[in-house]
Amino acid sequence: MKYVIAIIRPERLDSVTRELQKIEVNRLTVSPVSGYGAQKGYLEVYRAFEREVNLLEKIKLEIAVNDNFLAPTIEAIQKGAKTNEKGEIGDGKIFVLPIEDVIRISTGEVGSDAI
Amino acid sequence: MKYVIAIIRPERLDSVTRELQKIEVNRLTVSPVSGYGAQKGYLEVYRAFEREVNLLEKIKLEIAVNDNFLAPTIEAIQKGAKTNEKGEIGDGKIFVLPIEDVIRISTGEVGSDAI
Amino acid sequence: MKYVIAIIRPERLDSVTRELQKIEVNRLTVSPVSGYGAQKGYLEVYRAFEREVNLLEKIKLEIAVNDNFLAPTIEAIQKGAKTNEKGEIGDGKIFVLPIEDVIRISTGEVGSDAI
Amino acid sequence: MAIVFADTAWVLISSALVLFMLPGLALFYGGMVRRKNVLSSMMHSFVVMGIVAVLWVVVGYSLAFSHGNWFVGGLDHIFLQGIDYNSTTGTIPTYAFIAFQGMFAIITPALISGAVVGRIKFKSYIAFVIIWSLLVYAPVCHWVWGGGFLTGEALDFAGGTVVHITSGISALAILVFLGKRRGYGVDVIKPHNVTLTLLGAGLLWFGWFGFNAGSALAADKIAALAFMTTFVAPAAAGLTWMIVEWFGTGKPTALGFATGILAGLVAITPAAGFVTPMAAIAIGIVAGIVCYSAVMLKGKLGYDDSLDVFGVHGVGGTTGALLTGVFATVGATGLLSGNAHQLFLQFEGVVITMVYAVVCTLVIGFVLDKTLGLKVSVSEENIGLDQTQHGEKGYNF
Amino acid sequence: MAIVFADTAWVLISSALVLFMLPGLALFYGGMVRRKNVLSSMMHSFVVMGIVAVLWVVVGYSLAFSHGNWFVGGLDHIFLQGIDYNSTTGTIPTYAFIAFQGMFAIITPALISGAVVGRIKFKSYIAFVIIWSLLVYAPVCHWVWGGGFLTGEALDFAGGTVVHITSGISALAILVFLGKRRGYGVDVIKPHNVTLTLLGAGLLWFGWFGFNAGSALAADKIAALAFMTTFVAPAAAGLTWMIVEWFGTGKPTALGFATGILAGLVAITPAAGFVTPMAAIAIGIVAGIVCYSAVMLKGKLGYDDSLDVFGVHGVGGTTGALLTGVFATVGATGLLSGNAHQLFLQFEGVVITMVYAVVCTLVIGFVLDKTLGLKVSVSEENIGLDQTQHGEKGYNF
Amino acid sequence: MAIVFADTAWVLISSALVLFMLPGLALFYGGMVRRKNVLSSMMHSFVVMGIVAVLWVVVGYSLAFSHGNWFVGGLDHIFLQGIDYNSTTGTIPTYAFIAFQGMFAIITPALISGAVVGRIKFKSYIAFVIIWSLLVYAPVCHWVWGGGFLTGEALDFAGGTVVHITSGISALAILVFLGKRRGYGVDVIKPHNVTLTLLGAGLLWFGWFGFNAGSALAADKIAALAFMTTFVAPAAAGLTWMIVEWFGTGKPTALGFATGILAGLVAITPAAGFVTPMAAIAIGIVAGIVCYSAVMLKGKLGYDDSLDVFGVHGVGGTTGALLTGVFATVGATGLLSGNAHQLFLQFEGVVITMVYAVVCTLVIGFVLDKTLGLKVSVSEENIGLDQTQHGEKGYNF
Ligand SMILES: Nc1ncnc2c1ncn2[C@@H]1O[C@H](COP(=O)(O)OP(=O)(O)O)[C@@H](O)[C@H]1O
Ligand SMILES: Nc1ncnc2c1ncn2[C@@H]1O[C@H](COP(=O)(O)OP(=O)(O)O)[C@@H](O)[C@H]1O
Ligand SMILES: Nc1ncnc2c1ncn2[C@@H]1O[C@H](COP(=O)(O)OP(=O)(O)O)[C@@H](O)[C@H]1O
Repeated sequence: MKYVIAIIRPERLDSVTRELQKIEVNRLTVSPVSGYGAQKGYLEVYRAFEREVNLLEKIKLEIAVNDNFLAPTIEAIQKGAKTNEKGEIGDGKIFVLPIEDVIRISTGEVGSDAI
Repeated sequence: MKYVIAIIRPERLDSVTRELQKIEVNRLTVSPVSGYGAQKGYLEVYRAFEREVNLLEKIKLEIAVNDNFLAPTIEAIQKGAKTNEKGEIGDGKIFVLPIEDVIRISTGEVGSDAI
Repeated sequence: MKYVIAIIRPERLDSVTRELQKIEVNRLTVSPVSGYGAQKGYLEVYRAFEREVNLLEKIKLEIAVNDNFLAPTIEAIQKGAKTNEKGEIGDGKIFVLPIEDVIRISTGEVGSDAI
Repeated sequence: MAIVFADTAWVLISSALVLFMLPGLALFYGGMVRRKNVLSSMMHSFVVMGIVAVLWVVVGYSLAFSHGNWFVGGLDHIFLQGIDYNSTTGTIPTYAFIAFQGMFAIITPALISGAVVGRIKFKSYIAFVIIWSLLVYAPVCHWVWGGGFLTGEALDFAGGTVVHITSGISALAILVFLGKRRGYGVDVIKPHNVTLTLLGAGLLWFGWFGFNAGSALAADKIAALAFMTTFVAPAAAGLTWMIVEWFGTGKPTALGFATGILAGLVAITPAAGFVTPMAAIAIGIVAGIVCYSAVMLKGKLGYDDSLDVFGVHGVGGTTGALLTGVFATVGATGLLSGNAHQLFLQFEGVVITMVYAVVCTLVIGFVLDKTLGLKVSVSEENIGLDQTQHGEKGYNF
Repeated sequence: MAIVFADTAWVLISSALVLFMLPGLALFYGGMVRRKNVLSSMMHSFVVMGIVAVLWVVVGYSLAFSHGNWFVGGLDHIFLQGIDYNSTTGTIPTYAFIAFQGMFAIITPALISGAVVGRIKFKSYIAFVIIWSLLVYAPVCHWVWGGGFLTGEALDFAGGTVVHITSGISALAILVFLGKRRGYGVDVIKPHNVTLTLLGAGLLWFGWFGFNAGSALAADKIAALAFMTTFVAPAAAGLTWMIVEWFGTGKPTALGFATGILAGLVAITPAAGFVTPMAAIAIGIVAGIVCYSAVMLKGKLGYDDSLDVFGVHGVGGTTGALLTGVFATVGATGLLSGNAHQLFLQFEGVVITMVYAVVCTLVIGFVLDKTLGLKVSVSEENIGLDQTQHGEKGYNF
Repeated sequence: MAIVFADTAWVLISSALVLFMLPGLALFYGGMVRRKNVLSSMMHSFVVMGIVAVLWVVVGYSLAFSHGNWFVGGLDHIFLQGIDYNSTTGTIPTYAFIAFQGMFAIITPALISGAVVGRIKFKSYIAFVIIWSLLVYAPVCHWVWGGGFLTGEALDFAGGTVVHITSGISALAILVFLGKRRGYGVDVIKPHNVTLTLLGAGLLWFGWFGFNAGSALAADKIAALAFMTTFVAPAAAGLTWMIVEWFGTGKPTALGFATGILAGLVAITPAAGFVTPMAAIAIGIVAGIVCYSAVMLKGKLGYDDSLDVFGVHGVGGTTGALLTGVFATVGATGLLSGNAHQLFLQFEGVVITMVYAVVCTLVIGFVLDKTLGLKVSVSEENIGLDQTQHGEKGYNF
């Protein structure tokens, strides 16, 4: 089982979930984050202070998947998250972490059944 | 050491932390997230647009624990997070990830002492 | 590759990113969280109810790094996050998790190149 | 009769101020609920502006203010028949009077909503508002202000009885059918955004100057007096609440201060044009203590008047109504001026109104519960009313 | 001439109320955009308070209201020459009149901004507001209210034509150059904070009492009438929108109710002092249905009038202007009182204004697009206008 | 004496408008602090409504406005003795006058709070407000408006000296004891919610019409003039600030524009009823430049006047007071009308007030610091004042 963390553009959330639903990955957790990366930021001004900041708004997706679902999940995210065919800086990243166990609270199921 | 991620209902946060305190797990990190899962969502309407969405508000808990604390922690979360005895769809999930290292910033302690 | 999760004080965010930039770690993801820990909380009052709570506002940093960057990254966070030389309770924690894979969405790069 | 332009200007701006209390109430309540119920809670105030405004000109105004019997007005003015822009009431155009009174008819049922947030079906709420407005508000308004049997007996300058007691006690009665929110009493259900609540309190106070001082229906000395009392009573009540809370729990909360202000505003409402500013301060202090105690008591009694409508409006309104009978000195006399009878009249007005409002609300609640159903399902309550009743969320990324 | 103090008080407070609509509009629009564009969107309303206030006293007022020809006023009063604090207009000081009218000049271009959020360059927006105010607003205002060729012909009590039709149709025209936001039509671009939008609607309604009832320019019976119609029409429109939506999609949204209120406010604007309250309810109902349909249609036609400026102000303003010609009974007569000609005059006023505003807006848009450029780059749009145009973010930790 | 109803209506609504500035200020300041201090910051404005309202009727009004000596009023009217609802002041009921003046007494100390956010103990803040109101506000108010030695000398239409200079300079003085927030100068402490700040600016401007135009104490031509200048001066100042910032840093911020509006409002306050609209624009432009520079300078000097109370109110108030002596033409004459002496009188008023306010504030600060302690502990500051002083949080899940 893998824990997939994807950082994407807010405006791509809908298209990513659409792609995921096509492959029947319909469980995930979403949260708003701010990101800092290759994408150029902008001058930020606050009264007497100004500063170059790169903190841009992003969306973080967390999806626990069984191993056989990993590849299609990543593919679906990539497809949905790209701004356009060739991709643009700031489209985001996907991190794959190992999971040791999963428990579904309501039923008490554990392991890959619980995902 | 394990990194426990639990997605629970917002209204169960208090009872989960209560259960955790009983077993003296009193360090954790909380954040608001939105979730998507088995729990049925609702029709969402925005002017000319309407759509079935499943994004429901949830709370994410993150708890780093030493291995001997893992089982009781999971149990406590389960106990606190269940809507009722038999559990209901949407009560949430627990994911267990491996941790390689922990550092406590103020003291510089590392490893299981730092948890 | 490692996934570094750091929980810090909101007011230290700027100095942490400053330290990180010095060592050229300039990709990360930030989100607001609430934390619960050794740091004493305060009595919270709501109409007829009052309760000791420990939920304090914190910032969570997530940084995926290649292995050779791990040590300097941790050091930089520690340096930036400490309230003062000797450190104070509540300065936060750093958790290191293993990453199995990284994918950069725009280019399709994978592994340590994609970080 | 010729109108007085200054009075007209004053009543019109006062009417706008009172309507502005509805967004204020929406914020005050909306900030105190959970995120998942914020729009639902705000809509409870907003939709009433739609419903009751129309209802008022169609039939409500006639039931409350047209010539009728001791109990209720007639149907002479349904659809505002017999009134045109030339009609006058006192020194102002009748339209100004209807609008001003209409604002009161709007805010009263909206106040009740604070007790039922997070679990009432939206369609049942709408039905409740319509029936309650006709069955409770219109008659009680007629009793006290429209020529009914309490007119000229119980003193009620701007609606302590008509507005606050009716809504406060009805909020309690409807709970018989709605019960508690899930988790109430076990978990602390905390306000999701106190800044909204504070802002709401600010809008309410601002609007309340129209509510009370506008009730003079003229830009005269009584208006100035009512303005003054509406200025100092909530100030005193807010401070009192804060001090009591500070001693009680160790912390003076912003929410407590705002609630205290509200309690003071409620309590001064029936007295506003009858008492001196110093009496207003006394009323504010008493209201602060009494309402604080009522709200604390709720914690013990365990019913879920979610946003303390009874504790603030019911108890505060009663406090104010009785104290009006104690402190009245301007244009009427109370106990302290030797007129003990007035206190009795006040007491009578309170009791009759309470009994009537409770009985009606129980009947309405019972009928609606058996027909439309009052309470949403457990799963809808869990997910929140914004998504389940309105198909939307307060906040999106 | 001696002024009437009551009228002066009324027009002054009305002026303040109308200016207060700008923060209301900022909230109404700001809540509906994405987080990354909230300040940009709010600034579209705020900056106009700065720009047009100055522009108005420098030259706008003179172009609109000084003696000129059938098309536009003269330059007699640029820099308010020839006016001092002793000057009067009707029963009020001229300064009060200038301020009141200035507020209308401010809100009109700000309304347009709802169509262009999330993609217009800030500096181009400023240029647009300045040129449009002089080229479109000032002349049309002169036509209808300042002695121009529509004065005394088309009825427009408080600006259905001058304010809402001009802004609504211009919002549509400028889209020719701005196109859609990225992702529009594919992704649902949802409001980031509906509580702001609801509060904005509350401020707008509150302020609109000044807008409409203040347009009587006296605290008289017509003011009371206009107040009354501004009270019931939006109520009826909000309810209508809600009901239609409820049947159509199964859910009554808070956003829909708020939009319905706005549609009702827009539609009653030209009619406010000319029709009875019952006619106002009829106008509200029609506006609710017509504007709802217009907004729904947008979903099908696929242009990105982001916050439905055309659907609400263009369509609602037109509906109101025509229905004024149907329902007018006070101080004028409409179709139902046997004066079919008035409906024709209304129609004429609408068409001429629309054609003029569209042509001018297209020209302004074309010139600005070729010079300053109207639209931000793709990457700026992605990041959001708050950071790229203003160097700040709405929310920080 | 008979009252004028129109004047009464105008002063009452103006009083409500000024009180409404307090929620405005709470939002303006509250949006600029960090999330963890938002309620604390808002409470600084709210609690003053409670404290000073009561204090004002108990003793403040008497000290400021009753017959006394050159320095301070007497105790004739403590507890409003000798005044009842029949008393008149000019053409309005004395109660209306007391309420109106009370609003000024409230907002003045609340303004100071912007300098001390995030680190002052709540109980010390309360003590400070009480003592400062009696020791600084009441006397200075008496000097300028209540018959004291500056009455009839320095021109101060609506409180440039009494309100803004006293608060602005005191904000600076109190910093001697409070020092900087932790991390100030190293980290950029950014506003947590600029939408609140913008909305606050909107409320402030709206309320300021009551503040300035209400200061005419009649619905007359001077009120209309003051309204007009309060309309255009902030517009000009906001634009000026925006342009200067745009050239200076490359970005026109929403926060900058809002701050510019505020600077313009402050600067026009002493001049509002004495200058023409065109002079008001000039004053606005100068205020925009001068206040912007003062705020920028702070960045260099390194003191932590957190929300720029001195930069905006102190500097803006001084600018306005002096320019009143330059531009006055209505009911008084200034430098440009050949009366250089007035400028000297203005200067004198400013200097005396500044010196007096600084000395008193230093003494009060010193005493409080030694007794209650002014500043919270490091750990309390880290956690935030909402939790440590008030036991609550602005936002919950
Ligand atoms: N190494 C990293 N660790 C944590 N977050 C990262 C990392 N790299 C990128 N991110 C996240 O992904 C977002 C997009 O990355 P960015 O470098 O801007 O563009 P690209 O997607 O083209 O690589 C960033 O804003 C940040 O939130
Ligand atoms: N595979 C998963 N990956 C990520 N998050 C998940 C996953 N499954 C569930 N969740 C989270 O847990 C929440 C509850 O899950 P859900 O499937 O609705 O009900 P249940 O708890 O009964 O399984 C979801 O809203 C989502 O946030
Ligand atoms: N074991 C843990 N699991 C998850 N989060 C933790 C854990 N320990 C600490 N934290 C997070 O780190 C923050 C700071 O920790 P705390 O114990 O208060 O002080 P210190 O940093 O001195 O250990 C907490 O508020 C919490 O968010």
